Amino acid sequence: MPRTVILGVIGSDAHVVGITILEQAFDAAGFDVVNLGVQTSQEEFVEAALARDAEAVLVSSLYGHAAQDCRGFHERLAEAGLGDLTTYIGGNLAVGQDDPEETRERFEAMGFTRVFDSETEPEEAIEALRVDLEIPPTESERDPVRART
Amino acid sequence: MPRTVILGVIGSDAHVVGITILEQAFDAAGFDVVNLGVQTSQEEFVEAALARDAEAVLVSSLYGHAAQDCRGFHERLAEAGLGDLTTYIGGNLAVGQDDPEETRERFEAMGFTRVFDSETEPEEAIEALRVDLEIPPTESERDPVRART
Amino acid sequence: MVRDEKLSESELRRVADDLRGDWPTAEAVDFRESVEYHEALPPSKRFAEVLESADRPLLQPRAGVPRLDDQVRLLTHLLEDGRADLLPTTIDSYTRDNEYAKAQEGLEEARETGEDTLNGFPAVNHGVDGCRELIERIDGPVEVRHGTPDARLLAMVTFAGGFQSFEGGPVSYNIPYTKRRDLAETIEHWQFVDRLAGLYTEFGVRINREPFGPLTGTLVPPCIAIAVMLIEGLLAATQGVRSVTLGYGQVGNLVQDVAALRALRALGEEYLPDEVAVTTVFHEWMGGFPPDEARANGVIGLGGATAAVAEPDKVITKSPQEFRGVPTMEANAAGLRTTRQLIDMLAEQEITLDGVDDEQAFIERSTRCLVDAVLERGDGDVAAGTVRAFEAGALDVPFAPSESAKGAVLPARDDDGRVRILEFGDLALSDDIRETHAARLDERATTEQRPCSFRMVADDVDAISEGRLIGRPREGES
Amino acid sequence: MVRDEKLSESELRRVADDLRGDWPTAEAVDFRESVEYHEALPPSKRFAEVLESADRPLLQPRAGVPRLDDQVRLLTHLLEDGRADLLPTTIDSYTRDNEYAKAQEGLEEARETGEDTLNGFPAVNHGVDGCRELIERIDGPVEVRHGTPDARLLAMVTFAGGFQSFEGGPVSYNIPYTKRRDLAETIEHWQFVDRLAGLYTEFGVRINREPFGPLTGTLVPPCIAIAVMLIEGLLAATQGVRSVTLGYGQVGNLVQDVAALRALRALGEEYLPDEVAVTTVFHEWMGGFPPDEARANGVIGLGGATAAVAEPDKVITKSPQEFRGVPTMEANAAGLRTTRQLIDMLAEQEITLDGVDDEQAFIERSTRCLVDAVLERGDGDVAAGTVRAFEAGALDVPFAPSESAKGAVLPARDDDGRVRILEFGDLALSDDIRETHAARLDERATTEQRPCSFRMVADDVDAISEGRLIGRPREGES
Ligand code: B12
Ligand code: B12
Repeated sequence: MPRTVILGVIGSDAHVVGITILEQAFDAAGFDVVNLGVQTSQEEFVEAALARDAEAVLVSSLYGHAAQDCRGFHERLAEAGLGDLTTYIGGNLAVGQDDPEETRERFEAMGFTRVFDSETEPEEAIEALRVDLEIPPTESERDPVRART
Repeated sequence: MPRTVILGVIGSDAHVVGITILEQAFDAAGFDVVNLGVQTSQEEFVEAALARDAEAVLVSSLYGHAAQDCRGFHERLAEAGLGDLTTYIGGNLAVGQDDPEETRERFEAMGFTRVFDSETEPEEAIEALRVDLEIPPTESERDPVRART
Repeated sequence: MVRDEKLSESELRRVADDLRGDWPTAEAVDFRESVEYHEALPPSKRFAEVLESADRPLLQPRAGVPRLDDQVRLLTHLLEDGRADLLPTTIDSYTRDNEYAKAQEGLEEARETGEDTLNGFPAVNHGVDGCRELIERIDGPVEVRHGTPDARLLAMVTFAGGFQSFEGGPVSYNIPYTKRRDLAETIEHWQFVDRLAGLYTEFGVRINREPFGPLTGTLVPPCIAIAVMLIEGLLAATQGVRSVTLGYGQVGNLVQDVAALRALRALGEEYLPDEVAVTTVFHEWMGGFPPDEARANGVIGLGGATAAVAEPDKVITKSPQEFRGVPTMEANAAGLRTTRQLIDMLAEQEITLDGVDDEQAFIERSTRCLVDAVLERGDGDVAAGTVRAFEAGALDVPFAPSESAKGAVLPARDDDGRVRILEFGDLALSDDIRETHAARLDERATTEQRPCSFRMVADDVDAISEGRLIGRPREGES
Repeated sequence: MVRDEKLSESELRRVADDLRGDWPTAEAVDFRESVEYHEALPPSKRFAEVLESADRPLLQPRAGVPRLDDQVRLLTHLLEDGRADLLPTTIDSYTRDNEYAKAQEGLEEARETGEDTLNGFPAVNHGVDGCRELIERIDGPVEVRHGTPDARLLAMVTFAGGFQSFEGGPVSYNIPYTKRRDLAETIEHWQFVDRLAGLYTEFGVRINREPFGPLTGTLVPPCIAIAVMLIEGLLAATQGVRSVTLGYGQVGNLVQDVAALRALRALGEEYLPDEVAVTTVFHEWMGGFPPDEARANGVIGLGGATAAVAEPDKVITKSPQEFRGVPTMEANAAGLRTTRQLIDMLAEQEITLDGVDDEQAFIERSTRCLVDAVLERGDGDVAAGTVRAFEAGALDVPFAPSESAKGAVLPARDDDGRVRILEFGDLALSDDIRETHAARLDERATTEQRPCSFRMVADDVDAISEGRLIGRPREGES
């Protein structure tokens, strides 16, 4: 049975190309992907996760306002009884030439299970999700997940 | 009466383009230029300065070995009774991406009156020479000498 | 249905009055006084004049930070160290969403923490005085660059604030930039912006308007981009705009890029009324960049070389830090200088490329198909026709996040690296044109021994960031 | 008078034995054992094979530091982070002068202070074992790059040390690199080097030889560079060399550079015996660089673009730090990646430039004039002819520091930026060719409203470092 994951770009961010590629990759890897598209609010993520009984929420943000857009997101998930959900965030998460390590720590502190930068290959996220959702590996996997994530 | 200056590239350095441009510029500015060419030894500089009763010696070095090539040069000049001569050195004076300030200090400590980097326009050197040899400025001058030299 | 008609002055005034309530700084906007303010600006700050009288491609970066002093410092650096000819002020994303309160929050946070918590300059929040201070402290022409579907208040404030150039348009700042904005409404909003620019123009202040050519920046077929440019140019002209800069984003194939820029200029001059001064702008590669500054410099180098051959009036440069995030001002200036060096080394060389004329003819033919389809659907009215054409997918943009576009078009590169169309959806291209696209892509499929598919498109999307132009299958794949 | 004849083995042995006294490390050189050593090297380290079997332009940087461990670190970095295809080991200037004692002093100082007190790797001082350690620790083919007029001992040590490629030649490493070396003697010295390479070749170790194409790097007219390449290729072939890479340094005019590289390849294949595998190498701009890394990247970008169009077998890259001094390894790797990105983005595009064929024909005609003059003066013997041609100025190199060349030729750019000849001296070019040069330069003089003079040449020498190609008079000058 395919596992359901919610995918979307948060806030007023309209960068759609990344999630288009991710959707296709997760789909090809056998997941049931619900793509909410760009400019998705926190509420929409929570509603979709509830409605579709999702096991993971994948948040994308490219334009630099991720921190402001994600404020209170995990509290909202917890209120909806989704406190245990696996949550990933990826993209260009800060404005400017940030220190990737600091950025990762900041978003982990906000509650995200894993934090990915914009160099992430879809395969890395897929492999991470297999680990986190305890899905047995299939032949289709290619790159091992990076050590640091 | 034109003032005589000796020009040459020291050591085994063969970079000739810079002194070709300098020769032409000094000549146009009214100096009597004795161009010794590339791969000129310390002895040859001293001999030419003596023989031509020069007022300044202009040493060029591009290839990075200037420090080794100039070791003892000012001592040799002093021995020949040319201790008061105005001496300039210019070009790429160290190997690698050096700190220009440090390089300048090093060569000043070796006895050079002025030290020029490879961004030097010929006009800057001409103007400096006018100051050091107390030559009244003519209309032909263009750029004022840089403050730091 | 929205129509391509000139807004009356009373309508303009009514809307302007309505907008005044949206944010406190709007109160300070006074048209007459602003015209006088513009008249007093020195020639070096008159955007349209500087651009239209240039005898070589002018360079302009993108740049915007939240705080005023920082923005002055940034633009001064780009002017002095980058030798930019034209300057930008890039607006933050909240302002683009008309979320002035959020922008205010970000601005205050920026002021407190000293960090750039916004991805641009919130001009509405800075208000007329803030904008004027910026204009006064910068010795060059400055343009507002943004991505705002409803930019009416932004235009009111920034025009009053002394800016003489304004990027965007109802299609180019809707379709690639937002999800749920209604296209007809966006056209109305931009009619206001254009009418306001037109009014300034009538009062002697020629505001330059620049439709955003690159659209989604990702493998946009030239005919689509140019069709949108013509539509927005026509809409602007109707409202009295007399200085229009049509844009195009580099696709990376030298011949196709040169051909597209020539087609853009030729069709722009043909379609737009004679009283409009048409200029062109070339955007260095707008898609995903390599995650490596050295390789990014290679991409910028190709952009500069292309600009040198095509000779647009303006070039929007990228920085080597494009991949990672908003660049430092040093990196931004570096992108300018790398581009300048290439253009100036190539400028005086006569470079004539084989195949440009054919490709240009093909692009022009395709663009005419699209624009004709728009006009037909609007019974001659470009505004109504645009709405209907997008509804029907007769006009469409690849990777469009907007619900106002079908988003059915899929582009892919052919064996020569030119961007062609793989999936047309209902795009209004004639059969013979479609066949040409299909034939070129079949050649590639044969070369690669794999079918044309989304895999190919995805590979093309990543190709430049991975160091090549065409997304060939990697070893072991097919 | 020196003649283009194959050195006998006994003569080779005699000279080799003489040279053994020059520096202690020479003792360890053993030809037979060295052949075995080479035979055991993996295919990835066989320079000629890697180069000749490549299906795209291979990239190679310049790099040399005094200490062995540092050199390994440097080359490893260029391989891994720069993705260099071929590696260099650049030799220091004292070694080039056969001043092994001074090089030793520098090496020891480097070891003590940790600073790079030499501008290259003193291979003779490191000896056979040192060289072999280097070859073993580097996973790629490595070439000796230097500038040594008398490179006999260097060749003995480095060939025995496992290097399979050796840059230079009697003209190209004399005329631009030194003042007082006698050309006839230098030819004899290089006959030794080539014969040694030829002997290795006969024993199955195909040593690649690469005449240095850029000469003085400063506005060298293509016909002069190519004539020297053909001469050195012929001399090497006589001694049994079977892998020759002919070089050319970018002048910055795209059409002229592409034409020159094509002429180089065509004439190389025509003039050199069939049994010689001819490849070509393109050097990114060898003259003065801009004192700014961003603008330097523009120069490198144009180099990469030119290489992509001309498709030489190999490209020698520059770094953005070229102006200031020997680059850091990071900057060196950056130059490689910028070049790679440009080449790979352009590689699959069909780019055909107008005017290349005409320029190529002109270059070929001019080159034939020069080579014919050489052969005539030598009564068919290229060695004797070269000496006489240089003596007479029938062959000459601009900005040559060497007393063996007249140095009477002065180049300048024409209105299109192509390098032409302003002063011919006694250069053996026919009248009609001279007239073409003169006519092109007259056009420029007219454009600039100033006479052709050394001022023009000096302006051209500075032009690229100042951000342009042609040294147009600055405001207020003429
Ligand atoms: C194309 C593009 C645009 C297009 C977008 C079209 C569209 N609707 O999609 C246009 C031109 C419209 C645009 C607009 C803007 N952009 Co933009 N854009 C880009 C650009 C050049 C490429 C993005 C892209 O498509 N990459 C290709 C895809 C495949 O990669 P990706 O998006 O990175 O996604 C991959 C990974 O990041 C990762 N990933 C992403 N999300 C997630 C989530 C999870 C859970 C995981 C595991 C992985 C993951 O996997 C993806 C697939 O491989 C980037 C810079 C770059 N990367 O080169 C700038 C960039 C993202 N944009 C930027 C900005 C600021 C903007 C604007 C605000 C305009 C401006 N100020 O200049 C507006 C924003 C408008 C809005 N409301 O969103 C900045 C962000 C700055 C920052 N964070 O510091 C960037 C980095 C450029 C820059 N250097 O300034 N942009
Ligand atoms: C052309 C060139 C060559 C040509 C020279 C041809 C010739 N015979 O002249 C060739 C290819 C042969 C060559 C060889 C070598 N070169 Co070379 N070369 C250059 C290059 C690219 C340009 C030099 C030039 O002609 N500039 C144009 C002229 C007009 O400017 P200029 O020489 O700088 O001179 C001006 C100023 O410096 C100043 N100036 C100079 N001297 C003086 C003196 C005084 C008193 C004053 C006031 C001013 C002044 O005024 C001059 C006129 O404006 C430079 C890098 C660069 N600058 O871009 C490297 C460079 C100088 N070369 C270098 C090296 C190392 C070499 C070699 C050792 C080879 C190698 N390892 O790669 C050999 C040396 C051979 C030898 N024995 O000398 C290095 C020096 C490294 C360092 N210092 O750290 C440089 C910096 C390249 C680099 N980044 O590695 N080179």
